[in-house]
Amino acid sequence: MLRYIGWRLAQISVTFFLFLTVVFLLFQAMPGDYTKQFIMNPRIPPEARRALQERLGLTGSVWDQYLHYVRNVFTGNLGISFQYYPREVWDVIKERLPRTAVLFLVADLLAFGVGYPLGKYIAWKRGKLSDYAVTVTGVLFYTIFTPLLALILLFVFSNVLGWFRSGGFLTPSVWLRPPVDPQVVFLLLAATIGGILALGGGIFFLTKRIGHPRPRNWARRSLILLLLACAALGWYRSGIGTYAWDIVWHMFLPVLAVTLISFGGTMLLMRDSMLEVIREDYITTAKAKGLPDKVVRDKHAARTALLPTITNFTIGLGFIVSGGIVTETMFSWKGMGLTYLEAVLQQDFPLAMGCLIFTGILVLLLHLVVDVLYAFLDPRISY
Amino acid sequence: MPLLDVRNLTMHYVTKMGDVHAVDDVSFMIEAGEAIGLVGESGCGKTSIALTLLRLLPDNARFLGGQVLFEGKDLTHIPEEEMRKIRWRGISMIFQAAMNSLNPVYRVGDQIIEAIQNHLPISYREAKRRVSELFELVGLPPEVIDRYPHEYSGGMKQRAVIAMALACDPKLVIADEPTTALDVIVQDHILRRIDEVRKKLNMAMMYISHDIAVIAEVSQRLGVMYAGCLVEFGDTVTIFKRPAHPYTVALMSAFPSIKGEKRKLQGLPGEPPDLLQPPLGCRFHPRCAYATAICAQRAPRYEEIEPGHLVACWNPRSGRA
Amino acid sequence: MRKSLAFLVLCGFIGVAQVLNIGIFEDLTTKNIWAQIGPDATVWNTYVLGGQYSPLYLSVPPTWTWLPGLADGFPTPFVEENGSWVATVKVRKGITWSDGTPFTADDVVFTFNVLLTEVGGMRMALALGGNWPSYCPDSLAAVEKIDDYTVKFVYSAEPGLGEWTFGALACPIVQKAYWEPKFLAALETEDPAGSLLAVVPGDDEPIIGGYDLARWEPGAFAQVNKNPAYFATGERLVLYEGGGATIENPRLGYQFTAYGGATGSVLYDLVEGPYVDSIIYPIYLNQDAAVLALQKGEIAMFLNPLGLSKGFEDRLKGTPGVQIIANPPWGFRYLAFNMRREPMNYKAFRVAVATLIDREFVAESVFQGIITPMYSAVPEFNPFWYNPDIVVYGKGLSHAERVAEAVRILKEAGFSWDAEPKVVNAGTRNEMVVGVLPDGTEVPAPKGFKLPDGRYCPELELLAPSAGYDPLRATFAIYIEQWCRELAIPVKANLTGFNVIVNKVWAPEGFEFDMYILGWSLGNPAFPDYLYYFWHSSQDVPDGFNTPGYRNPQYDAVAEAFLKAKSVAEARPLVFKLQEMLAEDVPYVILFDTPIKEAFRVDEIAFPYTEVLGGIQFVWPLTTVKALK
Amino acid sequence: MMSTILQLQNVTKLFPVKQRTFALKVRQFVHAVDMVNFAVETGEIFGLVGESGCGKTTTGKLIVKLYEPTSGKIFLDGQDITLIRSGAALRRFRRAVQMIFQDPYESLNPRFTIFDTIAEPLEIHGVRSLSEREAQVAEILSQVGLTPPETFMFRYPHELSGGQRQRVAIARAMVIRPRFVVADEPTSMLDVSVRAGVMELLLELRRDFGVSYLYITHDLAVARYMCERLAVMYLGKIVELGSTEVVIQTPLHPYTQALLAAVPVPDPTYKREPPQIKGDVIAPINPPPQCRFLPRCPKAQEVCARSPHPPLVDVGGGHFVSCYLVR
Amino acid sequence: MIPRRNVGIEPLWKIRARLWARSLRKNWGLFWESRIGPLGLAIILFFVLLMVAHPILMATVWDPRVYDPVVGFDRAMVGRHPAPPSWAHPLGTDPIGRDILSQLMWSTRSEFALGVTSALITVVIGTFIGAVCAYFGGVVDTFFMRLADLVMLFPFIALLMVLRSIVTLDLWRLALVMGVLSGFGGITIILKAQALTVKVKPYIEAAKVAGGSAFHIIRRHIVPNIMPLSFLYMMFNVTGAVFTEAVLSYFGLLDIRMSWGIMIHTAESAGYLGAFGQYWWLWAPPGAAITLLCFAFYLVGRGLDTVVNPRLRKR
Repeated sequence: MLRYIGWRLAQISVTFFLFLTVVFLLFQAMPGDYTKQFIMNPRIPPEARRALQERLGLTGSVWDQYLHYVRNVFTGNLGISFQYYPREVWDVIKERLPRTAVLFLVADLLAFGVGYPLGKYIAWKRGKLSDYAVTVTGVLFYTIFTPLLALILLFVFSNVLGWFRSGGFLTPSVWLRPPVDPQVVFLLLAATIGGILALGGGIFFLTKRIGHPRPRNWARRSLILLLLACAALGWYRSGIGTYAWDIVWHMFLPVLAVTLISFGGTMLLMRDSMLEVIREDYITTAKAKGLPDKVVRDKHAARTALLPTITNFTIGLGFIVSGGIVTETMFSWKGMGLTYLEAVLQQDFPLAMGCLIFTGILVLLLHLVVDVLYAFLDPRISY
Repeated sequence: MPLLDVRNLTMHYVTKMGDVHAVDDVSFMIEAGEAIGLVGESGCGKTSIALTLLRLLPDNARFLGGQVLFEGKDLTHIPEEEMRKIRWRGISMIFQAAMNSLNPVYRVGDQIIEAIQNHLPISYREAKRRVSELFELVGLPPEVIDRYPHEYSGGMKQRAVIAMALACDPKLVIADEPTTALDVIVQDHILRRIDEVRKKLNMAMMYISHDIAVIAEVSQRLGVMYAGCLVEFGDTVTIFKRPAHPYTVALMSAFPSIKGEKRKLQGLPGEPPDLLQPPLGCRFHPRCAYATAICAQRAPRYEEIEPGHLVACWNPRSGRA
Repeated sequence: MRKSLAFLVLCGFIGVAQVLNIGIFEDLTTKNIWAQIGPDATVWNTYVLGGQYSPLYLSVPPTWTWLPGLADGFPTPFVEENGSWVATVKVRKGITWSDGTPFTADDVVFTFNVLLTEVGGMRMALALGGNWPSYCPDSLAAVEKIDDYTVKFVYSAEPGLGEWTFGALACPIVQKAYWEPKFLAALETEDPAGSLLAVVPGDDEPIIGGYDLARWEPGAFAQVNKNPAYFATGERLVLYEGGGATIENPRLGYQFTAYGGATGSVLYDLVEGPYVDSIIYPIYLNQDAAVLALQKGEIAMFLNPLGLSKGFEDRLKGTPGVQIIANPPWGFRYLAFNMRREPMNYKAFRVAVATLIDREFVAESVFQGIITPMYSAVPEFNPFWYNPDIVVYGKGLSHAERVAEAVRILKEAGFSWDAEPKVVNAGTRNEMVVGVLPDGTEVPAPKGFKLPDGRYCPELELLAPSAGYDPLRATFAIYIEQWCRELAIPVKANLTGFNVIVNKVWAPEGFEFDMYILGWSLGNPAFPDYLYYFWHSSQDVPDGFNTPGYRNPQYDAVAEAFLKAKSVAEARPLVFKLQEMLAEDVPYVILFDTPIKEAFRVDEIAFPYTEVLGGIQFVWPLTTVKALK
Repeated sequence: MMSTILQLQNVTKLFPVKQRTFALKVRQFVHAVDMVNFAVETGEIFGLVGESGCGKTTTGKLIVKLYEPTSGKIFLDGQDITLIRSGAALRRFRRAVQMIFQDPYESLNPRFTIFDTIAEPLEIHGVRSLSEREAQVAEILSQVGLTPPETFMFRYPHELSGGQRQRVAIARAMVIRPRFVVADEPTSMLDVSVRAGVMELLLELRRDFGVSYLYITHDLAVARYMCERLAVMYLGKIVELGSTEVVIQTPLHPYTQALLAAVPVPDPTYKREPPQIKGDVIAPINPPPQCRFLPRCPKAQEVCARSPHPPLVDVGGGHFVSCYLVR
Repeated sequence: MIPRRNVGIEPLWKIRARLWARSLRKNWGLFWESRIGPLGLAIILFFVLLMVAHPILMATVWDPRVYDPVVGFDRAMVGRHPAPPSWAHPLGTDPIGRDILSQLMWSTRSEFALGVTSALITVVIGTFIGAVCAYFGGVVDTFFMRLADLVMLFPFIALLMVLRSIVTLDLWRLALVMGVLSGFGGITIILKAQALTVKVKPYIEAAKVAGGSAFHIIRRHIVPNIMPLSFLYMMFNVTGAVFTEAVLSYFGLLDIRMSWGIMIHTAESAGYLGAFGQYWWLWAPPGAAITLLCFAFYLVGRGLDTVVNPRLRKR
């Protein structure tokens, strides 16, 4: 296993290196550079622009710039943002990433939580009216024009009902004198979600040893409720609960939008995967064993059909940059997607490259995660 | 009272092109502890009968008549919940493709334990002990209980599937082509093992196979199916010695053997009928060398030509007293 | 942190703090004054941070009158001293930084010394980039302290308005005590300018302006609190119709009168605040969200340099409590010809195209008044500089007349056609270039437009922003394409990305275009020095601003004289002359601009005046606005 | 007079075992076919018998050049076919040697009509005229018993039964009149009642076209029926070779004996003894040098463990056995 | 020997046409049974109708000066744009007085052109590379698979945002870029997997034994067998292309004169988008059109899926 991970990491480095090169060349091919924007101000003399170019590392041969860049990236230095000069790119990403990560993590988990059981259900009920209705609804949300959905949600929930603010990730009046940075709150939220997932998994595995299904399920449910209660209590007592709640409250609409858009993908994949599995002989065997329908569906069919869905889900997590552009713009959620969009529009190469490279690394690592996850979930696979 | 009494069972599959006459007016009986064989070519309805007995037919199957009396209870009419209890506890099955009848993501032992716990109120530990007994019975080392199916060889999987079928002490085990995909030496091992277990546990056994040589070796009584119909049923030795239906005769003469004289094989002319539009009268008549005018008009009655030897043919070859 | 605490204590004494919420669309990018004026010179930084520092002199909106800021009275006139030119400026006494230390000539001298320092073969001002070089022109040789409140500026040559009045004197002044150690540390590094820009000032950074940045929550909002030590608090500025102005600062005991003082009626009577304890600038990433927030009262207004689009205006019109103000723009969108290429090098061709362009039609019919047609290189809304008596080709003509006129001009210059355009049904609804004359003769579609030397005209590319970037310019480009094609002038509009246009127009090898449409916003309305940069022949070099390649020695001479002018009165006739020449020679066809429309909640915010060139965002830095809640 | 049409000399085929970790050299090989020697006479049906995974199909594919041997020579009419690479020689070879595959459901392209399938070799071998192709396809269809040809020519494989499909596959192999055919379990997937017909057809075609077969099967009964001579393979090695009746009546190798003992007999009165054999087949990955059958051999002696894999030795009358215990 | 005879009762092409028609009928039956497929097809047909009707209307009823989707405007209504639906303008006018219905219908053509072109390019590239990789394996395979990995690392929209500042992205170039990019991406992997399942079929070996060259086998056996799947992915690709175009246009990043995305962008940049009920005709028709067309192609794709993948069929 470790050997395999090592080998995969080596592969990943090669792919990443190629990716890096392509990204670099791509941005090199973009005409002009950041300093072109000063051409709009005639009182800035050309020498000043050249000085800036020099400072930003835009002079010198392409090859030198490339070597410099590669060396920097491999030493963990993504360079200095032009727009936020002289902030480091990594610093900007560090500031924006937790927002995006928490938003999309929650939304993707929710989408998975909705799509997985629905897919399971409609595959089992295939050909019935509910199958068609849910499928068509799922496809509709899946293909809906994202800005449109965002605007509808904003209009309904923010404008008509007035339940939520029309954008942003926090209420300035709440955050005038906060004891913590919002980044910290985002990180803590992410940690909470991660912790709940990890402990939930732990509970699942620990209770596996409980012999009979009924007490096992009871134990699982109550322990998970306890866990959630503890998490809620922890936040309540932490003293920064109001701040966290403000963020969560702002998250509602974007999370809803992303969930609606992406649950269909999981659902349809799950449905197809289920349909494939329920043709397998072991499903007939399970039925022949006299197992109740629900057990056959959940334990035998859905568990095996889960595997491709997991892959899709995990890899999908990597594309928060491109997926986030529309959502983040619509809901004024200044995260990675918007950062990238702005960076590209303003020709802030280091920042745009940083975002892309970050996505690249994330996707590559998630590929690895999927492989490792598979080794856990699918006993047929061992490395 | 026989353990299982199938009376005039008729079952069709509904498709867009029309009804597939998969099982047509089939009747036979199985006594407790007895091994019977069901032989026939692919698509003749053998497996459909097995699935009908367990009520595991796909959605488009239509049960059109007849009774399946298991210990006097008509399985075609009891509620699903009751049927669920009969599955595996009353009738269990060894599926055709053992490779695929184990769920790849669960340990083999757990899949058997699941079946046991589903029917018997015993603890996990006890159930596991039972599994190791079963493994010993079918000739599997106990250390493979906690392995996954993909770690088993083909023969081991087949044995595990057999162990699973025996897990709840069923009264009847249906073995659907239990050894088809296996090499002869493994096949020989497994058939011998099943037979031993059957005798030891006094279970009834229904073998389904296309290979009459295998059926000849393991079953006491034997039914021959052709195109959804049971054309001949009787004691194995009797049928081999005095086959009455022309199809049975043809089947036997089409089969090469390594024993005895090398003789010329007699292939059957033509192809098995399309069950969407089975021929009128006797379904075998288009390929039958002995067909007469009546064969094309009316289906022959299924009747006893000597004690315990039933045939559905207007012109049986032998045996009619 | 300390500052916010102080602010808190203050609020405790005077009761509930007055807070204004003003939306912005982009985040701050820095807190550092050097970066803010330098490479990070975004309008958003200026909105939020611009109130922290003050210059010696400034052009005060709404009249853009040039008046002292930190300075005491006007500077002395230049005198020649040993080959250099010297003037002195007095700074006001009694001004303190927010940390309580007095503001003196040392701070001024320090600020300029930083900019004058040679680093890596160039002046720090150039190395810092952005707007710094214009505050520290090449001719500025030295800045010296005479006494604590007097500064001497030494120039190598007698400076014009651009180098002096609107150059060095407009430079914001930083505090020596705070910045000197940081500056010296930066000098020790390999890249002193980079290091200086990289300094992240802490909360203890002393400021001198009205509002001090208290919190910056990246991506969410910024908050500025009022500076209790602001030197101009309570300062009364009266502007008179005759151009006169008086300043009276009771706190500093300072009085000043300029331009004839109190003559004529009072135009504006402004008393400096700040009246608001703090302003919160929430960041909205799209205008829709900001409009909704304004409608709901979440914010009192939002700042947007481009103003409201028509749709937002339409939507906000009916909202109770919201008032919409329209102000004339200070900029223009234009069509430029590449006069280095054929046939744009023919004046007749440019004039013909200009004649064909019916700005009024597009403005009034297509855009229904959301754009204002423009004709001169100086927008008419700046009456001081605008010359109303210039040639406007084709003005007031109907479409058919324009066609006829253009054909006439072209033919006169030797252009010809295979099939010449003729107008049929002129004056009726059905006037067109192709069709049947009343006498029954058929007029063929015009074709085969030829240059005076008889060659066919090559296809001409008209670069314009795509509808995605600016639907107005895109539409204009399509109309221009249509009008030209109607006369068989082979113009093809290429609607493309802004960057693509910029990179073709300012290609490294030179100017790689036929025609293009872009826009300029024009800087300080008090001093239109762009007239020099955009059309002076010295700028006709790669990376220069004279994109059309306009080379007119007469124009050059007048433009140079304009830059060297010592006063605006001296400069005015020169600017008039420049406009005339431009209108005559049409290197650019000035097309239009949009009025700046802004909305604010009348129940939350009160402005001392709302008529200001470029929009009420120039009621900056909001030290005169009041909060009503 | 009999002449040798095909001869295999020390033919070996190794397949590298897929390794996940990166290694510059592949170290593990499956010895699918290991130093195999046999010859097929003209007009003969030569059987190759063994359990799944013994290398019999690989041998067949080596003969038709679907695989290239790792070492050894294969002679067709005295010409070493392993040296043929391309061009006219390959074309000639392809015409001369054909193969019939096991699975009639998979060996026909589902998108091809019967005509397309059978005409494909004709097309490849340069029968350009459409009517000529039609005529030849019709002819071969009637020869394989699919009459009248018109009713079959434009059907798709899924519209035919298994037996008919296998006849089509045979027709495809035969339409270019090969001289040697490798038949890889052509009847194992067929129903009993049609199996005999297909076997008869193969025999008939041999008569009509004078073609020779290598008949690969796992079913000894079928081999007995079809072949004049047969070879028994175990884990890539031929362990016994001889005329069919001799091998079946008097098997000498312990593996052949076990194999024969395990074959069920269609006679309920006949009681077989259980075959004498231990354990399961293991894949021949880098096998030890001793006799391949050693781990399972009921009669193994000390000599077997000491010596390399025994050579294939003629024990008289063209009956070859590879066992130290049979001398 | 049976005497040779010509069995040509009918010319071959006729028989083939009949067979083709028959398989089409059968597949249509399966497609129809999926129920969602025909729904999608109906929507697509509706759009085709819109597309076809536009030039006819322009030539007959609609005055080009008023109804031109790009430069038309209605002089009779100056000052009232954007005007709500009326008899003259059934879907109203946009902020600069152009007819929405005309824009909608005119853009349909570009959406189809874009979607279908890009999908075709994708599928042709994907099919060819997939087949070649599967057949030859080895270096060729490794090269293209690594390339696919690399392409898939790029977030698609993000990549196009960069590309549009390198080249002018008009409709055809966008189609080309999208087609090529997705052609070298995931679809290659899917089609290669499918081609691999074909490659191991005995009929490929039979063709090899019969002497078929690599080219022959790829062309006659592998490509036809992966074509249905290619066709299926083409549908999904159309959805992707239309959606991507809409998003980029919405952000104002494309150099197209008119499209559904541009229509919404026009409403947005003019500031009408957020006022929902008030100016619905500006955003609802193009928004619904984008959604519906994407939805329709996706449904057709899923309907085809049940035809191509027997596993998804109803038993």
